[in-house]
Amino acid sequence: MLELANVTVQFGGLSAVKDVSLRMGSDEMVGLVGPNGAGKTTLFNVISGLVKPIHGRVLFDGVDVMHEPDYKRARLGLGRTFQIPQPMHELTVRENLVVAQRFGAGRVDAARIDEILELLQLTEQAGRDAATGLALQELKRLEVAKALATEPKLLLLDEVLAGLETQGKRLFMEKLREVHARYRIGILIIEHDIETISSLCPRVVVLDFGQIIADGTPQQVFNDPAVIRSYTGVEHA
Amino acid sequence: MAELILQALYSGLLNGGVYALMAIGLALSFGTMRVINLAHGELVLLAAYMAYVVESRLDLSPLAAIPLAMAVACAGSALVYLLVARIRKNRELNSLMLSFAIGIIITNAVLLIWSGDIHSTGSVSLQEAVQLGSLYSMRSELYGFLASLVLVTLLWQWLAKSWYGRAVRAVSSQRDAAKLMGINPAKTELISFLVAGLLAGCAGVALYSSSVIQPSLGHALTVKAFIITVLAGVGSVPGVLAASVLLGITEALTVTLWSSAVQELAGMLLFLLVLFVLPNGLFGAARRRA
Amino acid sequence: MNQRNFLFAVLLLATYVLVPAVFGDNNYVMGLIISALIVAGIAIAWALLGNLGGMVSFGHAAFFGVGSYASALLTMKLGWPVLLAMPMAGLIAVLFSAAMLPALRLSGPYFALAILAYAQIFRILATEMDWLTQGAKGLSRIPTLPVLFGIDLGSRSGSYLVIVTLLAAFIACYAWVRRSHYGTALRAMHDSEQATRVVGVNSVMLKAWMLFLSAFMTGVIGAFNAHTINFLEPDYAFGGGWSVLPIVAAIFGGYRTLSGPVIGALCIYLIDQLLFKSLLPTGHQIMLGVLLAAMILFAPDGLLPLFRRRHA
Amino acid sequence: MKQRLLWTTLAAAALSLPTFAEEFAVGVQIPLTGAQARAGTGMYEGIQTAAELFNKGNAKHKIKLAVVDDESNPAKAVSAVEKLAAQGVVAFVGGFASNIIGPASDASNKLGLVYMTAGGVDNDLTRRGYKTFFRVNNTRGYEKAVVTLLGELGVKSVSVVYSTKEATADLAKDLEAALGPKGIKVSMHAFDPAITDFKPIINKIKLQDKPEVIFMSAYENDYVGIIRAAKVLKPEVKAVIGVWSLATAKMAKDFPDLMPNVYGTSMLPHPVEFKQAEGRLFAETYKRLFNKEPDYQAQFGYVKGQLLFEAIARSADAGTLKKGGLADELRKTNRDTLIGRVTFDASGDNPNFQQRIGQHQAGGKIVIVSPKNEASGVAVFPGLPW
Repeated sequence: MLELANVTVQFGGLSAVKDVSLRMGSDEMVGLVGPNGAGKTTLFNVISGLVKPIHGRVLFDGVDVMHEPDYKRARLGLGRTFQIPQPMHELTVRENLVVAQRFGAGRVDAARIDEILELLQLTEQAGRDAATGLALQELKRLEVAKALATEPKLLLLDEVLAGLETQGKRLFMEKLREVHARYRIGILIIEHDIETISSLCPRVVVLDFGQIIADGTPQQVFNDPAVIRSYTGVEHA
Repeated sequence: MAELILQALYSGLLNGGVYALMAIGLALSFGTMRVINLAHGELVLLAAYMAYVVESRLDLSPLAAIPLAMAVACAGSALVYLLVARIRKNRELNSLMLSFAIGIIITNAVLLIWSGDIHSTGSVSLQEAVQLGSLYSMRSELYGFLASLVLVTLLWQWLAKSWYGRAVRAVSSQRDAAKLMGINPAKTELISFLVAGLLAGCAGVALYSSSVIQPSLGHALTVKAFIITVLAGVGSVPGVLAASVLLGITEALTVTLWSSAVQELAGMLLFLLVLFVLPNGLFGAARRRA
Repeated sequence: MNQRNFLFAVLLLATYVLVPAVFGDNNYVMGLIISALIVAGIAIAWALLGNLGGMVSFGHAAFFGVGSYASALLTMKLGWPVLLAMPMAGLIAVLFSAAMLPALRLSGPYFALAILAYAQIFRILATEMDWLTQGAKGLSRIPTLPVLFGIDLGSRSGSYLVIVTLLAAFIACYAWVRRSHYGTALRAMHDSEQATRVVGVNSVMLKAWMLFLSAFMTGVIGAFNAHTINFLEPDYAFGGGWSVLPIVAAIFGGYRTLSGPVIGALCIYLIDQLLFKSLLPTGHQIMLGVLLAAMILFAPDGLLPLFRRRHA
Repeated sequence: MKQRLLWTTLAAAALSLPTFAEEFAVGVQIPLTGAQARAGTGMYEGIQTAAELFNKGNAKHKIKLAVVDDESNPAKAVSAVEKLAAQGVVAFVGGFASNIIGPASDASNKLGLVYMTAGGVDNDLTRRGYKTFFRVNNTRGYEKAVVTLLGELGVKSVSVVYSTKEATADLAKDLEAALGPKGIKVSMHAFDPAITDFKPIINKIKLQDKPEVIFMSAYENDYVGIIRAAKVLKPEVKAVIGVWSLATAKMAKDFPDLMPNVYGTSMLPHPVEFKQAEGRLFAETYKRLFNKEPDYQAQFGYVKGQLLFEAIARSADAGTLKKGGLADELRKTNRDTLIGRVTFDASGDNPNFQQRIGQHQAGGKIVIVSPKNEASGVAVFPGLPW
């Protein structure tokens, strides 16, 4: 359902993403890994329309979305989160979800919002001011909740698990599996921790220096010498 | 026709010099604090009235008023800074409104003290015609332009070389990082406002010496200075001079080639064009404005 | 009926009945109130753009001037009835505001001064296009408001009813937008535009709508003013006062509240004209400057929230 | 200060009154702040002088002035008229610019009260056909004065530099229309009131138009800019002519090296040499009240005040004042004044009005040089400030 074809992004003459092509199906859960600065977030920005590639195409549900602006892509079913949570300021947690649902999904359905709040354990916090009243973990859950409220077909999760302690991380992983199963949506998730990603995703894509260097099951990928080199930094040292 | 255009270019160039004196203070305080001092034009006007006072009361050349004009404009600028720095909430809007209110106060204070009459220098030597080949100007305009060149160069060097200058630049690009480097942003900002005041003082004297002042002029000066700041882009001192000259020349050429009734129109259109097409200004460091 | 609604009903009744009944014979006081309400109308439109759209404008005189010229010309040259020309003038102001769409990308002071530039450009155009606007000479003998259902809307009391009705409609419209999901999304956009866009909000479009709505309101108020003062010239119609006074009023009353701009306009205008003017015949605006500066320093949310806080 | 002076004089006058004098309040709506403050203040001083003189010379009737500043704003002018009407004034005198006089006199007409003015020269004002509206001067009078001067000087070509303000643009366009048929070559240069550097315009005049005369339809700040630019570029013209607020003692004093030989409209020479006793009395009283020489604004203020006050007295004597007879009484006016003969036609205009032209001459003097029969001296022509 998502197809990237030869996507290349340049920032001031430097290629952040080089000729990346990738396909993923509508019910897949794919991990995107790679060292810092490998171009993972940039790729997300290309998919969600925040960054324009100098060439390449992005197809979603078989439709070329290259010329669709960011908000239209959200309406088409591309939900995303940010690495540093970006709650909507001056709004309560519930209002955050209402706006996301009203504009992203084009409808108002309080029951579904309650469901999402419940699922992400934000029911208690629903009335709090989103920007000032939440702890980091709650903010990360709100990121996912907002994206879910737009009723996406594909969820792009940018390091939602980073920074959580083991217990919290396990809990969150369960939630993600539940989301994936209940709403039958594709998930593309950026994550650093190899263990986490291996247990969560049946398929892993590795990005380094803006290029895909491996794509397969966690088993295959993490045994790939190229991946090991890039992760241990032998070549870079 | 060629002679007309040459003279227009020359007039525009000299006018641009005085514009630069007015604009550079605004650009500096905007650069460091991200605050547009909407009372800047009124400070320039206040300085101009100091020149008037010195000339009419003490019977001295307006040039002798430069120290007084600088002192008054500096004090005013520092006051604006100290008040604006007190604002905690919604700083962008409230600092605009506060400095605007100060502008209203200055304008009306000038009206109350000196009434609505027009004033300009009576000095014969300043008004004398100076001829360079086939190009003409008033002596005061030439002085103003030269003073502008010197001051802009000095400021540029100061910002580039001195410790304070580097601090000013550091604060304007990364306030928080500057703090970590041991720079006191408040002090740096105050210094930039003081320097803005000094320049406004010179601009006021130049204004009084080459054109006519009246109490309601301040607001128009602020707007012109802001237009130049936008044209120049944030963070470039020579850019301000270049943008000022560009505006001066655009205005003069509009009069020559079209009509003086639309001179202001040309300036405004230039402003909008640059704003929309080159969001970083003509000479600004790359930085998104939207 | 709860207490709030009851209070509201009393207030409405007093506004519509009591004020004309008490001051109706005094053209001077009614004139002052109408002038204050004209400022209030622009202040509401300004606050709507500022509060919901997050955009501070320094050039609402642009819409005011366009609205007033549009309505004057429609009635004088095309013979339109005044009450039809007024809303049309609002739409024409919207049309002109469309020229400002590129400015929506700009933030803060850049937007504010870009709009100011538009006001200047429109003023110069109105001066230069004398085949249409009679240039600097201006338009005089603009038709007054008509007689409707036996009420002479051109009289002071009649004009009062018209402007009060306009203001009530504006406030109702403002309140509706603010309460709607659009209002919520607009609120969110101020400090987190990107986060709002990626959940599907077309932020530029929403801002554009606020600009249009604000321009429409200001244009209609401009038209109303043209038909009450019966005279226009470019320097007057596009004068800086129409941009400045409403800002002062809105900030004074509290620009994030619904009634703040109206209360602010009434306070500022009436205090200035009745008190400051008699204390300080020349340069009494200095007091306005002092008042505005003091408000921003000591009560940046305006009079209304300050008052509420005291009584909370 | 001025106000206190007025009050002291009024109080002194009141003390010396016979007790049965009837007092009439006259409303003065005039700009004392804002863009037209300078002119408005001068005119107000003239009106005060007229009231002072009227009260001294008239035992039976007293005039009391009630003034409201219109802040150069039409809505506030209307408010002022309504406020004064509520205070019971019998008529209005005042206004300066046409755009403010228009709405203000609309309001006074609605109230059925006489509105007497001297500032607004726009022809549309008298086209309204109000019975209550009276005006002692008009654009036509300025235009006639300039046309007469150019005729007397034998000028064949003129470049008109004018501000895109109402009165200045109006006069410039009327002049263009009047001079064309006389075979005088006219070139027009409009400028935005905000501009300060006139060299590009003057250079166009110097190199392209090459006229005999530069005519300025503008205000003080523009005059200074234009003449300075002309002094720098020195176009080969024979005279520099302006209109209002130019041939004044103040300009001679403030800009001594810009003014020599410059022409401008002026009813009075300077130092004031009044031929009639009335003029001398006016100048003396004005000087006593305000401690300065009267200028032309004061003079217009004086004349419009004087004519109105006299008509009020006549109407009160005839017992028609309360019955709306003031307008009829005012329309009967036919007398010589400091600005020449004044009568009013059906629309309230003064068809006799013609400005005079003064020239700044040696020793800071202003000499009336046109029309010939009113002249107090001979024009220096060609004569330039450089």
